Amino acid sequence: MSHLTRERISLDALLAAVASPGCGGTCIFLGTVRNGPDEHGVTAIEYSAYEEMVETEFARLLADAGTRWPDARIAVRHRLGTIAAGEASIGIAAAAPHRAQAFDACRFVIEEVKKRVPVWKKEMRVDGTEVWVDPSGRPTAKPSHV
Amino acid sequence: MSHLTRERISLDALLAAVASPGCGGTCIFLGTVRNGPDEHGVTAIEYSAYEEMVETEFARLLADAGTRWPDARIAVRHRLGTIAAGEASIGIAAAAPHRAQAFDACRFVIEEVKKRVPVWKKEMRVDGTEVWVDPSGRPTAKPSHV
Amino acid sequence: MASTTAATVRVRFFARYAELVGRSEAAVSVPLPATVRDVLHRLRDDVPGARALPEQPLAAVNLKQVRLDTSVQDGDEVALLPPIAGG
Amino acid sequence: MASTTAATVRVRFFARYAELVGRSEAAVSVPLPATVRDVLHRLRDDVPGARALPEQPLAAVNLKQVRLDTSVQDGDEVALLPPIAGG
Repeated sequence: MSHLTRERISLDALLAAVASPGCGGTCIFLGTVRNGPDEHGVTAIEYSAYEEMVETEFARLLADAGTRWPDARIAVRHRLGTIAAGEASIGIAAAAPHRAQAFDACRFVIEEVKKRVPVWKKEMRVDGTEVWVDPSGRPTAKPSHV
Repeated sequence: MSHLTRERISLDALLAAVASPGCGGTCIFLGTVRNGPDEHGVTAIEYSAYEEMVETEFARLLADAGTRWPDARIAVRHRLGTIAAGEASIGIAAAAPHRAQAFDACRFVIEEVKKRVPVWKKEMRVDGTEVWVDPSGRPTAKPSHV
Repeated sequence: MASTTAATVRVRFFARYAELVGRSEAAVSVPLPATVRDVLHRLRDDVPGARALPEQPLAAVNLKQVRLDTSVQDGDEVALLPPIAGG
Repeated sequence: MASTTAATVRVRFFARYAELVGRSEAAVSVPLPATVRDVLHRLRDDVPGARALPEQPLAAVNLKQVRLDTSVQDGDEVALLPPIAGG
């Protein structure tokens, strides 16, 4: 099953994918498009990706997680396209026999995604500007449609 | 709003309670009734509580979390009564501007619940026995209905 | 003990302790000053089932966990808590 | 350079890099042996917009992140990746 979607992320589907009688703890992470006081009126973020590499990188990343937490069951879905503020861009569910494994595996996946999975985002702001987000610094403003 | 319920725990309600434009990361923990290879055929767990104290203890615990993570928004719901294997007994959602706060706040709440919140569980097993769970050791088997 | 004042506290039992004692609550009177430990001693005298409780259970007074040497007042609610197993 | 063999690689640009270069891919031929860095140099000569790319971008060969001194073969897909911002 693809790790990419252009639809809303379904928490129920993620949970169903990891549910197991032996798992007593499930940790879920949702990353949502933020428009807080530190943002500059973000109405949406346009997510794009190197899609073929995203799929292979997710497969490697989940294999790595499986080596570290053999009893954990993990599902991840990243959304692409234009995502409105408040909606989720990524959902990760990790179920495990005990909660520490579930938390650690879930945290591992999101941290690795931020490092390894080739996805990019462009903020759409109320003033009409569009800004590529560079997590290594603050996004650099740029006139619209350049 | 009460932190206790006898109905199924609604993830959507927990998420709605913590959603905020300034929060880009949400961590959810679900504790579910386990019936894995280490259990002895658990069909359900009966959860009971010192209900008045649970409410005050949750209020204290959330106040503690609010001191540590002032920007986090946290919701928690504990279910009581008979909960079938596979269903959730507790749901915690923590939303925060950044993911580290969300993970840490969510983890804090479940760890504190395990220490402070007066809830007890009795395993219902396929062989008809009922066993009070003592997390300080392994549950001690006891004949049914004693 | 030559005490002129007494306190009546409501003692509540939960989960396995309620099963052991055979009831979910009891009223206990103790001469003041008194601690939770004094309440426990009086309880064992007054309520036969209470002898099955552990020597040093977790206890709460008025919805807050306390040590057994915490003092009690008239009207307090003392709760005896089996090992917590929530979540 | 007196090389008898050449490699043609497909170079892909993403996100801001696609905007900078003004296209999303290019075919580049380099004499072998060659590294990703050689591909980048040739790209700057062949595709004017490519001069706007940073000197040392993140790169992937055949869907795997690599260092710029990694060698390339004929038919490889080289991708130039802006700072990753997923999640």
